[in-house]
Amino acid sequence: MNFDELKQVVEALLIATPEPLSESRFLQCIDTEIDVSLENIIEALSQDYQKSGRAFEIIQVAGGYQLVTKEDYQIYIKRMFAKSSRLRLSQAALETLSIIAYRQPVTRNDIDAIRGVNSDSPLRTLLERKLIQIRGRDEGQGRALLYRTTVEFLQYFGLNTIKEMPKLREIEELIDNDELSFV
Amino acid sequence: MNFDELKQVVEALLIATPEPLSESRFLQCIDTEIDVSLENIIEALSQDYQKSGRAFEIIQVAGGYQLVTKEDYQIYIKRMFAKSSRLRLSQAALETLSIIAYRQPVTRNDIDAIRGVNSDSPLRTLLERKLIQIRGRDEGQGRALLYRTTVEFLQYFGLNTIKEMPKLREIEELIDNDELSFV
Amino acid sequence: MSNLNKNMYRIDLEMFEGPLDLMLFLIKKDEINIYDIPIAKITKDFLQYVELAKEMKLSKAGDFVLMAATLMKIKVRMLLPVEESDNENIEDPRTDLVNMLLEYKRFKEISQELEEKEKLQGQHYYRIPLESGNVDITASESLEDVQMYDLMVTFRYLLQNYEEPLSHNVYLEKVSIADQMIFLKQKLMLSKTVKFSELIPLLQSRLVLVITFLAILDLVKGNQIKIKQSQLFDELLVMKGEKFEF
Repeated sequence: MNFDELKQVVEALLIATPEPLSESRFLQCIDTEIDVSLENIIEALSQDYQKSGRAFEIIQVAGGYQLVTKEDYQIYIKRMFAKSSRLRLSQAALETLSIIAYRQPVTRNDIDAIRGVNSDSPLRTLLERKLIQIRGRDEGQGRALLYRTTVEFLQYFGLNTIKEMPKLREIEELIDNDELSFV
Repeated sequence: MNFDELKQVVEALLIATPEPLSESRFLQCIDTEIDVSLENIIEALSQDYQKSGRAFEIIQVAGGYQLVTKEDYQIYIKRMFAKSSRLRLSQAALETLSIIAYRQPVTRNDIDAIRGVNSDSPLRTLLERKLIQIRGRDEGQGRALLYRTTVEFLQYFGLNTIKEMPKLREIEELIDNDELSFV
Repeated sequence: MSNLNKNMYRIDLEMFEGPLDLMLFLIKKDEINIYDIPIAKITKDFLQYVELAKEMKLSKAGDFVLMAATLMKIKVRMLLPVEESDNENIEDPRTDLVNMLLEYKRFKEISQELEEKEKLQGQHYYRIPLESGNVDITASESLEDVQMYDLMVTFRYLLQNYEEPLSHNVYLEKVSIADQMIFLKQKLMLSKTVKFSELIPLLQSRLVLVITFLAILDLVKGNQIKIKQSQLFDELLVMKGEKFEF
């Protein structure tokens, strides 16, 4: 396969995939030796799209590449989805998700303890939206169910890996420079 | 909006929706008077795609237009879906799998009784996917075959043993917490 | 509580995620040093909100009451005399509370950053491919990603609609129209629309297929279900009707 053919295959895969296309999955699909990386092909495609003024672009997310519409068109697409428009997450769901992202795998009790309130309802929302998953049980007594984030979580927030999460501030930092102004 | 801008909007809409884009839905999205038809815009886009050798094309289906990959790339896309890390099951297969997971070892008759329908076809699918296996026979008369989940099942759901499956009580806690608190 | 006070605290309590959130608000409002929280004052302030929460019958009221109890316990312990000799080893009774507040605050900050990311990423729409594109992937498959939660919810649904048989090993071969009406309704409880073509492989025999079809006609007549077809020879879609009952 020459470079142009490879570009077309990658494009077809991007159009057809509901999940990010990673280098390894791409190599499984073409099933032959090539001397360019997926990154090179993606770069070339991105340039094509830019030059020809396409309404979409390729982003790097959740360890792979995905095709998304450019932000300029969100107003039109929103109207198309008017009735089933995407609901933003509640404050409770965002707090719960932050804790799971950093403490995973984590039990419901641990989440409740940090939030100071019962988290059943946000947990249910997050499970239904597939942003978190139930993964095994705690070793400790009680053997509580453990929660983790999913690939959809990374996609939803545009993160490439969990390491791209905003940094959790050290407690000392919280005290030193804070809008809370602990006089 | 000039013609080029309209083309981009249509392209963005086609990328974002899996359902056919109809003339009426398109007009709702742009929310302004225009003097070209969707058909004209689609034609122009199709020509663009053909000229620039894109791996996708626009097809006309019941009630509108859809963006699909060209047939030439079927083989790669098939491989991609085969290697998908996600488990996609029909409702019937999901129901059958949930019964086996919770009631194992279980006979086909028991599964049918709970589902209220014959489960041959989903059982076959689950066997093919190696999520379930046939092991042993029922003690009772009839000595029916017994179905169980497999090691692959445990791996996919991140369980060490089948005992780690969430208990019914834990499900209720999560799902009906609000209602239960009234009792 | 006096009317004046009520007005002072007319802040929607729902806007606080919980007692820790409210505590952080009070600390910020009064520019309190978090390492030297004036427990008596903050307990008093906090209790006024709790009273309001009780009046409003908030679901979170219990969590607020619990925190109030903790505050009062700390207050009492701060009043107890400390023995001179133990002075160095004695922990400030507020330490646990301070740590909880700081820990919660760390995650609250993160959740605000996540909210920003959500907004940003929400401007882009992912390409959502057709179920299987124009690629021939085993048609009956590929619905949605299945996770443990789906298994749990599905099993629970099934059990709710199923009565355990009292005696075992009795299997009637007969299928009645009434049975198939229940079967159809069960399907509609699980998904909004059901394709008729998806039902066919679930039916054991041609006889059952005919009976199921009669059940559909019966339910349509009673307005319990609706049938839609976008055009001739297109997929038959079954969905709940106006008088759907289960």
